[in-house]
Amino acid sequence: MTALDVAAIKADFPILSTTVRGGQPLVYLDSGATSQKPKSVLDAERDYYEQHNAAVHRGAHALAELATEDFEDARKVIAGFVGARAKDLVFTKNATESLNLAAYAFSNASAIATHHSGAIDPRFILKPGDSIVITEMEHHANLIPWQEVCRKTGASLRWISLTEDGRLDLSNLDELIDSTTKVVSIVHQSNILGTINPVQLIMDRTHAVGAVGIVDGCQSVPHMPVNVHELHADLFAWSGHKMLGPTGIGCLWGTEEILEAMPPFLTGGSMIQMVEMEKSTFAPPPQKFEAGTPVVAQAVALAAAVRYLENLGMQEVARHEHLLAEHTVNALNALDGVRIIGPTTSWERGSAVSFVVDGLHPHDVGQVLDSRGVAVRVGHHCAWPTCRHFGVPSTTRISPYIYNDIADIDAALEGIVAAQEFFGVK
Amino acid sequence: MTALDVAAIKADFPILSTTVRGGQPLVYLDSGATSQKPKSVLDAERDYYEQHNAAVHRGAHALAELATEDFEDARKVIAGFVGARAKDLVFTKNATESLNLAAYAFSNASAIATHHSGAIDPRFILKPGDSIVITEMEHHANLIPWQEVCRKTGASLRWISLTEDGRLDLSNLDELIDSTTKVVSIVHQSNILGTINPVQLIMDRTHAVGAVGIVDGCQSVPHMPVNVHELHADLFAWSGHKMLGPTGIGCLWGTEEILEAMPPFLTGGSMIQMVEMEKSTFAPPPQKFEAGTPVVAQAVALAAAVRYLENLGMQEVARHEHLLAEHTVNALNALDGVRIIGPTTSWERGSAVSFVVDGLHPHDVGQVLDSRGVAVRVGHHCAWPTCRHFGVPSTTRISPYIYNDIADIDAALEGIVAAQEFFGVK
Amino acid sequence: MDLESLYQDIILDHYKHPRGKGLLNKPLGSAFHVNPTCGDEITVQVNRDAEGGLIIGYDGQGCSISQASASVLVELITGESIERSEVIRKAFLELMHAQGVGEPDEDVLGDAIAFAGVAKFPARVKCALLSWMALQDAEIQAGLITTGEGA
Amino acid sequence: MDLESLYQDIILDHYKHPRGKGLLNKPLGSAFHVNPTCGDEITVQVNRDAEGGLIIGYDGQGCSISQASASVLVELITGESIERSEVIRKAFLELMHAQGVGEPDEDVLGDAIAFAGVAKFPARVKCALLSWMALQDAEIQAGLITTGEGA
Ligand SMILES: Cc1ncc(COP(=O)(O)O)c(C=O)c1O
Ligand SMILES: Cc1ncc(COP(=O)(O)O)c(C=O)c1O
Repeated sequence: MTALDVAAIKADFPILSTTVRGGQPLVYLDSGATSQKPKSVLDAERDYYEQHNAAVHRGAHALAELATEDFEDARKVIAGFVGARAKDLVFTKNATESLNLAAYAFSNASAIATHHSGAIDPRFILKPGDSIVITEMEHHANLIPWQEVCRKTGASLRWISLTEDGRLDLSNLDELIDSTTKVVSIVHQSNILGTINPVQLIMDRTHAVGAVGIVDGCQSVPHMPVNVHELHADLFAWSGHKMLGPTGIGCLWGTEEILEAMPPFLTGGSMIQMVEMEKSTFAPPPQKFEAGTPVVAQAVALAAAVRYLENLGMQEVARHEHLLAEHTVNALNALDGVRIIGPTTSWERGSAVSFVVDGLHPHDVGQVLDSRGVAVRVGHHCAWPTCRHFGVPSTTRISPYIYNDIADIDAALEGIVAAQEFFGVK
Repeated sequence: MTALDVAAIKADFPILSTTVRGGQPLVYLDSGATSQKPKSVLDAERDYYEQHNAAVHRGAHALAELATEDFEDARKVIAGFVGARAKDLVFTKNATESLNLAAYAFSNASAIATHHSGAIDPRFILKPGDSIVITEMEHHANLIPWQEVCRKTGASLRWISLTEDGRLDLSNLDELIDSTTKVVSIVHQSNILGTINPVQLIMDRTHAVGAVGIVDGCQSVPHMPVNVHELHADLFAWSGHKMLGPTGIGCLWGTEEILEAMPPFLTGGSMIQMVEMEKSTFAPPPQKFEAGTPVVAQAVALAAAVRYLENLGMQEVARHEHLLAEHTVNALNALDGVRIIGPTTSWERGSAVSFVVDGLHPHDVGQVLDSRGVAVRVGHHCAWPTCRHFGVPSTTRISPYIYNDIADIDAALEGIVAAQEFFGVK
Repeated sequence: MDLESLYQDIILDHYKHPRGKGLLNKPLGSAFHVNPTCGDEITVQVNRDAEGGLIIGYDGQGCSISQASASVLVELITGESIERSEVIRKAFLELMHAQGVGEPDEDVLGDAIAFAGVAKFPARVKCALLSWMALQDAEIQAGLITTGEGA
Repeated sequence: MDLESLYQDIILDHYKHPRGKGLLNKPLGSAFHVNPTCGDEITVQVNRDAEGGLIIGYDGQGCSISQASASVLVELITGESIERSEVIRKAFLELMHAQGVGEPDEDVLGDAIAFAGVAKFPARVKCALLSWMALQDAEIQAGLITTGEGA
């Protein structure tokens, strides 16, 4: 029934044939937190270190040339994956840094503007009375940086609220995003609710008021075909480790225009044009935003991850996940005493599904699943305000990926029933 | 003659038995830029991914426990390497981020203080009239972040100048570091000159005026025994990739007191205590400074690098490098038409030696060496103002490490003579 | 895995029938703690009775381990002297950091020895310690102990 | 490695005997470029003679490749029309990005075909292009071409 040959895929991931908790075969359903890595990704990283490793962009010797070529080829491959040009793709250490980079453009510009007039693009200068708009389903990575920008500039934070079934309440969008709005930053696919948001519509409203539009694509890029141009965003952030790539690499795509206009974030070597003790000028993007020795081996490995996904086909990946989502929501809906937090149908939602079990704490549900070898995530999933909105302290989340099949989901479902029985709430 | 068994060490580094430029055996003398990696480091990283990979700190399942344990054990090992406690060690992506983290403490505190009085430690609040003191031999990573702090706060930058033989001119130290000084940030060992600076003396003066003292240890930690407590610094930054570790990890050690007092830098998941839409509170250090999915596999690999170095013994490493430094400076001093930029004796200097050749541009020297398989760095080494100070646009730099022997240095020396001959300047 | 080694009957019993849950009228000290990974919360309060024995109040929400641990805490600490409560608290901390090795002292820990199995699950140790860390802060606030004592 | 394929005799000759080095009195346009990795600098200036042919001035410091390239540039561009100079500039750019494959057109590039070997060394391509990028900027500044043309 599924769009992917999951058995063949599983065989590419060494960790998926390990056992946990005294011999239980591992059923990994925590890919929303971080994905596992196929052999080809690990090989690419190791080959880089064993054959080409050197400082990139700075050296003129043979290895430095090879390393630089590997690094910039990786940039091309990864940018191409989201329909972008290499020169518009900035490497960071994770999506959190990407989003902070975006947020700091505003607080840095505002601070510089108080001491130096001119030279700073006014779009980035915030002051009391200005507003920043996010949603109530943001990951902390797209919430706290904006709280901090507000603390530093006096701007205020607004947010789009949620409907009962975990979608954005767009009824008052035009009031929320108004002439005071300088930034709108929203999640493409919610990591806790699974909701896929109408990003383009919100970005269009953003541009109608002249604000900068930012999208957090952490949970979309790994799971569906994404073309940055179709989203109408100015900046788009995501992480490598959730899409088969290594830890330690994140991405920020931006339009050429916005990347040119933004002040730098991290400063130091490799992002400069000229340096004197008194002042420096900066290289064009993406180098302007990549200070210091970059995440070279990680970029090479992430490019291998992209190749792995492209080989499967992102349309097929999305179709596979849609089938898993459908099975999961239907099965959870049918379970007594279980309530999905988020959309209860598979329409415009990803395969990550959060739920609560009557009378049971998520930690205890997760523990019972864990005792059966099933790894799920429990907690607020770094979206604490979203939990508050739904009146739950936390949830249990099943988040499958390309290497999971229906049997894996069923193992989790059986675990839920076993937890209800163990704690006598059934 | 040497303190290390270099032949045995070379065998641990797969890349060192490769060839470049059509069959030339590789002689890698660019470790000041980035070091090569032994098998044990690559194995550690791979093992982590194949056996334990999961989200750390957030999950409750078996893999998450193992991954968290690996990550926190790595922190202990790496902290221990510089005589520190795990809880005082922050992981970043590179030393550049570590130094930016330190610099942003000041610009962030200053910005917050303009909108919210109280709650911010006054040591971090900068205003016009305040001064920041660095040296004229800083890497751009410890220069531009402070230029940016000045742009944002109105503070001004001062620097300790250099003597003719590439040491710090401390004659006017007490005037440079005075009652206006809020931060002093200096390099422990210069990456371009090789000079080892009297850090403790400068830090003591720093504390005498009540300023915060920061040390850039990028070129000291890989090459000599370092105990952070002996330096009398408040903050100490270095990178993993220059000490046999992977790309994508940097370190920042701080005293408990200073880390507690500093505002956060990157914000998002995992660095929080409580989050509401309106406001958040933050976790204690080091988590406060580690937003988002951390550099887990990189930490595990860096811990393996530390174990490799500890196995050699850092005293032995330092002795080995001292012997190489002695050989290099003596030989370069003896070469006609060659001038060392930096100390011309091996006293208080590391093994990285910069030089210029009369009538030859460093790029051309480097190219001739490269054609012979010898990899050195040419350019301003991200210390452009230092080059300007010495009236050279750039230098050629030999920077050996544990896997280099005298024969490697001699291969470089022969290349210099060959370059002189090729270009007819001899 | 042996689920029963974690969820011992005593723990499940305390979870389902918490002892002494509820806040005090006029606490000497009160501390609110939260587990930042799951959002579990607890408030622990202290006061002293006429003889100087401790009175404990608490309220909160959380998983079976954190709730049972708070209930056991009340049972163990109520009526005890500061000195004795410190002995118990430290013994519990030690038990939680023992990773399941060694023999806990039932004379000191009473029902709390059931938590020995929890120590083998690092992610749950935080749950078990939540109320005990709050107790320490509440006692510091009440001036009964000083900061850092036995931390 | 074959050092001579990079450092062809023509290049070494231009390096040792640069043609037309020196700045103009009253340039129509002038551009200062720097290679941020090594600090090499060049200033390229343009003017036009009575017949509309280009006059080039330059000064700078740098490696053999960047200096020889500037010298070759002067030789090739001096006296040429804007249109012809654009043809030459684009041919040189193409040569530098060809990674050593293909046959450069000697009729267009003259001595500059000696730089074919440089294209095999990515780190040195920047050196060879330094003066040519500055030329483009100087011409833009002088209003002789518009931004982006042939970039
Ligand atoms: C002295 C010094 N400081 C800072 C840095 C920056 O380190 P990284 O590029 O790893 O951030 C380097 C290395 O390039 C260095 O040598
Ligand atoms: C929607 C979303 N945004 C941001 C993040 C942060 O990503 P990272 O931890 O890789 O920085 C995550 C993942 O944790 C996420 O799911």
